Amino acid sequence: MYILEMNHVSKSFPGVKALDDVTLKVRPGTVHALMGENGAGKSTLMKCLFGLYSMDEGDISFNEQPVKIESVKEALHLGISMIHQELHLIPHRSVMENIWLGRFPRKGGPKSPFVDHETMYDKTAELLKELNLTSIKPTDLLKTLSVSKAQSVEIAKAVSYDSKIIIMDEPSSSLTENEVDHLFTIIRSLKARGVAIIYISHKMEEILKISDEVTIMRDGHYVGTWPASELTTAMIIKRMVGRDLTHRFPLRNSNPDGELLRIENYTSPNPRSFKDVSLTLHKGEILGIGGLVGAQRTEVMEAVFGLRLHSEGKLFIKGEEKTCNNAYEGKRLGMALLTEERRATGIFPVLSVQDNLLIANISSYKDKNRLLNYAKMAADAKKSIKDLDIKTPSAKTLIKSLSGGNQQKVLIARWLLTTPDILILDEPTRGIDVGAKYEIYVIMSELAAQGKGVIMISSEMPELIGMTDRIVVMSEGRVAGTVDSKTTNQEEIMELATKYVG
Amino acid sequence: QAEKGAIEIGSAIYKFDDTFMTGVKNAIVAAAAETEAKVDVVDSMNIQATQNEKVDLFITKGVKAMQINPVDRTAAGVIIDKAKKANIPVVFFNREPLAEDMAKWDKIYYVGARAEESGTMSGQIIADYWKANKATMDKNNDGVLQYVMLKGEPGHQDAELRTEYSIKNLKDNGIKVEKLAEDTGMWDRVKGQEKMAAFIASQGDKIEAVFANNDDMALGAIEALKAAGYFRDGKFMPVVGVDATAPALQALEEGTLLGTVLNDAVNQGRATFMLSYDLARGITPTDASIGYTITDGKYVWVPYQKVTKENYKQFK
Amino acid sequence: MSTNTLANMVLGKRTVKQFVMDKAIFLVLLLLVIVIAIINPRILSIRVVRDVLMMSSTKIIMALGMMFVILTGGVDLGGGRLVGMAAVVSASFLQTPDYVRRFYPELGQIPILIPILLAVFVGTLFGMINGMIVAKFKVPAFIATLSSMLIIYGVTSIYFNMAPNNSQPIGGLRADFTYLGSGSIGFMPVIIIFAAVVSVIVWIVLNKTVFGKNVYAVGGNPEAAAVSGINITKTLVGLFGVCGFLISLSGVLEAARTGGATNNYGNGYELDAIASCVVGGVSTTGGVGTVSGVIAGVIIFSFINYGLTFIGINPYWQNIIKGLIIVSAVAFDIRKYVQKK
Amino acid sequence: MSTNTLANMVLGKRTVKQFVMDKAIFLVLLLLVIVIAIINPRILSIRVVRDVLMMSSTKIIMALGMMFVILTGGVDLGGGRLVGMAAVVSASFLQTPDYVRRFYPELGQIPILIPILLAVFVGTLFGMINGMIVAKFKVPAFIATLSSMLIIYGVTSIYFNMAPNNSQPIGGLRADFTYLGSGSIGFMPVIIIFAAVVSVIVWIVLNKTVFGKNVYAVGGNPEAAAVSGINITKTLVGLFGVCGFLISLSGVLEAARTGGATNNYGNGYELDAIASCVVGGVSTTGGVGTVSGVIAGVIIFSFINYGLTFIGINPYWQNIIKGLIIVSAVAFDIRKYVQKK
Ligand SMILES: Nc1ncnc2c1ncn2[C@@H]1O[C@H](COP(=O)(O)OP(=O)(O)OP(=O)(O)O)[C@@H](O)[C@H]1O
Ligand SMILES: Nc1ncnc2c1ncn2[C@@H]1O[C@H](COP(=O)(O)OP(=O)(O)OP(=O)(O)O)[C@@H](O)[C@H]1O
Ligand SMILES: [Mg+2]
Ligand SMILES: [Mg+2]
Repeated sequence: MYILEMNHVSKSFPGVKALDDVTLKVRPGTVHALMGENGAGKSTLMKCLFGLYSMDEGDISFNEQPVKIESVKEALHLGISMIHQELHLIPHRSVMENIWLGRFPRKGGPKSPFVDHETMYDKTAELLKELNLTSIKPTDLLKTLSVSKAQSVEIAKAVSYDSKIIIMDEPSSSLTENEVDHLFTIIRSLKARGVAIIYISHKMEEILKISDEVTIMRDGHYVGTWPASELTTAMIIKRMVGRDLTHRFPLRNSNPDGELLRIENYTSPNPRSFKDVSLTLHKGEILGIGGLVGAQRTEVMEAVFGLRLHSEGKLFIKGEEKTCNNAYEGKRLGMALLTEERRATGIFPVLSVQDNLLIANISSYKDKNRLLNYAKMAADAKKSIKDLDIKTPSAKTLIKSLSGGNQQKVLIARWLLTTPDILILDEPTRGIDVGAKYEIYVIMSELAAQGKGVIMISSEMPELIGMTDRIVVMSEGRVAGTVDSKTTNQEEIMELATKYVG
Repeated sequence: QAEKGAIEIGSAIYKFDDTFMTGVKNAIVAAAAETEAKVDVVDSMNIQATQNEKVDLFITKGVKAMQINPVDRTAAGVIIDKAKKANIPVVFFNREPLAEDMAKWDKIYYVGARAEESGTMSGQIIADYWKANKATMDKNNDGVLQYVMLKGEPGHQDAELRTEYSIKNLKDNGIKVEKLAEDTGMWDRVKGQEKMAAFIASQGDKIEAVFANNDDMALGAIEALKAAGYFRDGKFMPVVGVDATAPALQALEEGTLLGTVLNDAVNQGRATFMLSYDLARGITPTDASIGYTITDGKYVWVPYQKVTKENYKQFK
Repeated sequence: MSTNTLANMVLGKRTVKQFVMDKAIFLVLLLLVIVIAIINPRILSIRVVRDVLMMSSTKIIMALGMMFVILTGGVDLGGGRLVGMAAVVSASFLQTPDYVRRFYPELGQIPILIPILLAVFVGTLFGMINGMIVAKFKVPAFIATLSSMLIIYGVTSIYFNMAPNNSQPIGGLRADFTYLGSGSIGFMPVIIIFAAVVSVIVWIVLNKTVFGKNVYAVGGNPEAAAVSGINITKTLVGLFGVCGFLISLSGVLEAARTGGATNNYGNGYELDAIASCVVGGVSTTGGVGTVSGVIAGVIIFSFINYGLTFIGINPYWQNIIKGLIIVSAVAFDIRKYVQKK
Repeated sequence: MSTNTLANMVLGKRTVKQFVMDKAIFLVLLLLVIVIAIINPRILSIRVVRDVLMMSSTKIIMALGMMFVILTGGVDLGGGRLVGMAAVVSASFLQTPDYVRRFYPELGQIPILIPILLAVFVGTLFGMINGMIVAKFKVPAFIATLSSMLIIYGVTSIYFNMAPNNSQPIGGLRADFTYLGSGSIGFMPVIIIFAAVVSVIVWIVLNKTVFGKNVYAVGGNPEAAAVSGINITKTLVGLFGVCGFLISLSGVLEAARTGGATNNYGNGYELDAIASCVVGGVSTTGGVGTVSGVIAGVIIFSFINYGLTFIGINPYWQNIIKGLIIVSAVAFDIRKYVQKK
């Protein structure tokens, strides 16, 4: 008995066959994980189900009835809702308006043109309370929320539809472990109500923890479906990637030595933000920054790179005091920063993959005659695409048509091309598949081995502990402590992270 | 009579948005309808470059004569050069090219009115009224005529000349004048109304006469004056315009507009057509062949006419 | 202060402090009044307030219409020409029977509402067609409305040039019609009442109805609106229709106010309307804008025009000063959006 | 990788359909030519080609300037007035010594390059100031350039109204100057050569220089550009400067071409330039646009204007037909950008 069956689904985009004869069968009241590398076609399959894309071939049956889903409205009407991989919210409107968009409660009957604000407020407050998201107020404007809170709003919205199937396309990528746990509580209660969840994630631990069945896809093809209980991480990876991945983290023997970057007493002019932050990065070191969401890790690093103001504090590069007021100066000082929000501050959607790759480094392609050397540019782009295994029809393809994870790879490659001494990565593996994650880890270790320094902000504890030499743990905008990665454990980090909370 | 369209004449109006020029255009088309000539009327959209392009097109198309209403009168020289090279005669109308350009070739004619004259006449209407009603019109009894001026588009030839010559005429009549305010209404009724409202608010009862470079602005000013209580209970303000449009004649009848000046669209259009029709057929125009007097071998002057309460009925 | 009363009318029971913080644009207006009053104190009269409000009234109606389109990140370039069309259409049916050059010489005395509804209906229709083209064919609003600008002007001109009118300005409008534009109820001009009523209705539509919220959603993030099951086509057709409705209504009132109409009426108004919206804080990237802001924007423009003429500045200098005021007003106002990180 | 091979298979041989999709705008042009040629075959002459190219040439230069600003999601409303300023400034210094009403009666024969450089320098400066205001004060380009439109017009008018000129049209331009606008080298008009050279240079700047790449980046996502270490202020000032440069160059050529200048030159050109860009596929949301598209856009506009007059369509109807052609051309062309569902 399946609530949903998708059979023989195929879908092409210009230059790509995104789905080729894919099958997905989901039982009610279960969590069905959908797995695959970046660009395997997971999001595309879900968009076909949600009425955003029309399938070239294939059929869908819902509740054992064949259905045609041609628009979002039809999908929602059938009882399918979706949390999208990228945030789809309206920045200048309130939380409640965002949640009830398209189905506002109305004053005096469903045909009335007037919105019932009181009911909407009450229903939102109730919903947020039920989901334990009380730090979000129904009247907050979306643009004032942090990414993780916005993600929570998306989750609340999807849940509020009372659907029979909820598609969750990487819902946890911008959540911290606490929030992920909280999400799982929500999922379990939904399951208990008979709701089916299609869950997409690149985090193996999550998959094995939450899912009942797993469907694996590779390069647009269907690989198979298995009960989660019969799978191990290694098996999933093998079926996803098509080869074994023996280590999660590359082996590295690090011997940090010599100071590369030091900040002293960085304090934000905004009183709610970071205070009195000092830290040091050494040559050949990978430094982790840990903490809960809202710990202002992002803010501190953006301030270091010159994207944000700091009212106090000193910056030293290789022992010399410097100032850095914008990204251009940051780049000149040998720094690079991969930002946390891929869509807002990362990609240039309407430009090609090549332009996206080379933009931060564009000045270095100047010839003697000051014109750009296209051959060199094309060669570098090609090399980056190959090195990071970016799935794209060509270097000329617009980046907006790449899958989310592949966009992220382009951004990482962009900063690598600037050959920085100090590479700051803010959630670098967000939305990236296991194989590619390993590649990124390898790159980080290689950079460290060359005597460069890497700072990594991550909400994934294992990666933080596994990849770094030391971890600076932040709590409520302050440094709570620094731990040695070889000797620390998750409990110690959590304790520090909550040091100033409350 | 030959087949319709056998003789093609190109006609470029400076812009279609202009009420008066539309009248001229209609007169040209009406005159052409009686002959076998076909007139291609085009809109230069108040852009000299566009007009030049239309001229290139006419030449490429091989028209037999052109009627050009220049956007910018100094640019006629370039058009004459083009026409001469292609040996296509040109009748300019309504805006007079410079004399030295007119002298460049013998197949160049001009039909128009002297813009100065319209200024002089509107000045004269006010001067006459002042002389007859000085006691009531000179509200502050200082013997000086305080006036406000609503100009057309700044830099526009008609706007500059009408403004200059209307006041000059008052002075020539020995009347002392004082300008209280001057602003541009851009030929536009709405703007005329808004500017006049501001004048009334800032000058109050000091204003003794209103000059407008055209009727649309004059009528706008009258609306503003009405809103301020004029034209009721014996409160009057002399307002003059130019063009003698239908609504202006109506205002004359109602007694709100003191006078206007007729710019004779019908005769300008007819004379323009008759000249170009002869030229297109290779005939050298004469007074007899076109029915208008040709001065200095290339000018046809169509006079303006003063229109006031006394004579407006004949223009309806 | 009259500006404050107006602001309070629009803003409801907000405190003065919040008002000062949020609405820098009103401060700019106040500053302007003060500067001009120093030069000529007679500007501080109730009559000037009435004049400025009167000249703002049709523009407010038009700018509010324009706002709907700008909220979706587009502009309506055809707006100005639509004003002309509505003015000509309504005026052509509403001339006094004894006027000599009537557009329809044989036409009897028809109820005033019929031509007005006709004009407004045609305007709404043109708006909806624009919305359709934008929604269905994905043509940018800029191009769709540029095309309708040309088409509307062409159609109006052909109509205006019909015999026996032959492109003569339409005059001799009926008194019951011009009353809408220049009559008063007591000291209060009818046209200001019109503008106020329209503003209140637009405020309600934008803030209290599903349609209004959908407009903000489609403007703020069309993708988000689409994945929430909002009917984008319906919303776009609707909002362009509202835009056409309001703009043609302002055209009808423009004819009533000036007592005449030509095919050239409204030429260039769209630019003023867009500029007023932007000065009033409507973002050209969509999704942001308020009724009170738009009203403030329009009044600022009207007041600049009025005030500079009032103190007798040479028209050339007026342009320069106007340019400087606009850019500094917006630079000053925009600071609230440009939050320092 | 199998996706890559797949991709290659599909992309290797471009189908006719794809070609039609990509080059839709050129097809529209072709279709237009065919339709008009059926009505009047004489349009198929080399002379017509030359006429259309000549009338396109200054417009291409201007539209290419405008393109830089549109690439960042803005518009330059002051463009038209800048044409007027450049025309007046250059013409005022380049009159023949024996002309009766000279702007500078005492002025000797100065080298032709000096006034041209002066005009273009002033234009570039105005552009850079716009860029500065947009970058530093975050004023939307729409408002910054609306202000400069007013200011430039005011300044030009004051200059134009100086004694002894007193707002008289400037005429009697020197032959070496008008040669730039109406001379030919053999059969090839000088001004077409100008436009071609400028197009090639702009193409190089946009595609082969760091500056050009930065323009696209700032237009494509300003925040991402800032994070990537692009100097946004420098880029904006630069690109607005280029825009001012090209637009004022087109103004100089406009004076040379018509043999005269008034303060009213160029009025409304900005709209045509923007429209040509958009018809040529430059996206008003920024980041997308090519030189060849803009050229095609301008030529389409010129050809519509030329062709409709050529076959003798009544100007009112021309507006309507023009509107219909533009909207359908864009609707047809846009399909390639509309993402497959
Ligand atoms: N709108 C589109 N236009 C063109 N190609 C597309 C489009 N959407 C997706 N693709 C292509 O389809 C393929 C599958 O993409 P999809 O987004 O479904 O991958 P995914 O499995 O969700 O990957 P990720 O884990 O990175 O999110 C990719 O090669 C992508 O480039
Ligand atoms: N523009 C803003 N306006 C108001 N509050 C904001 C704004 N941006 C961030 N905040 C608040 O600042 C806090 C810090 O959020 P942020 O996500 O940057 O923390 P972080 O620890 O750096 O997160 P992450 O681990 O995801 O990088 C959040 O609680 C958020 O609500
Ligand atoms: Mg995906
Ligand atoms: Mg007196």
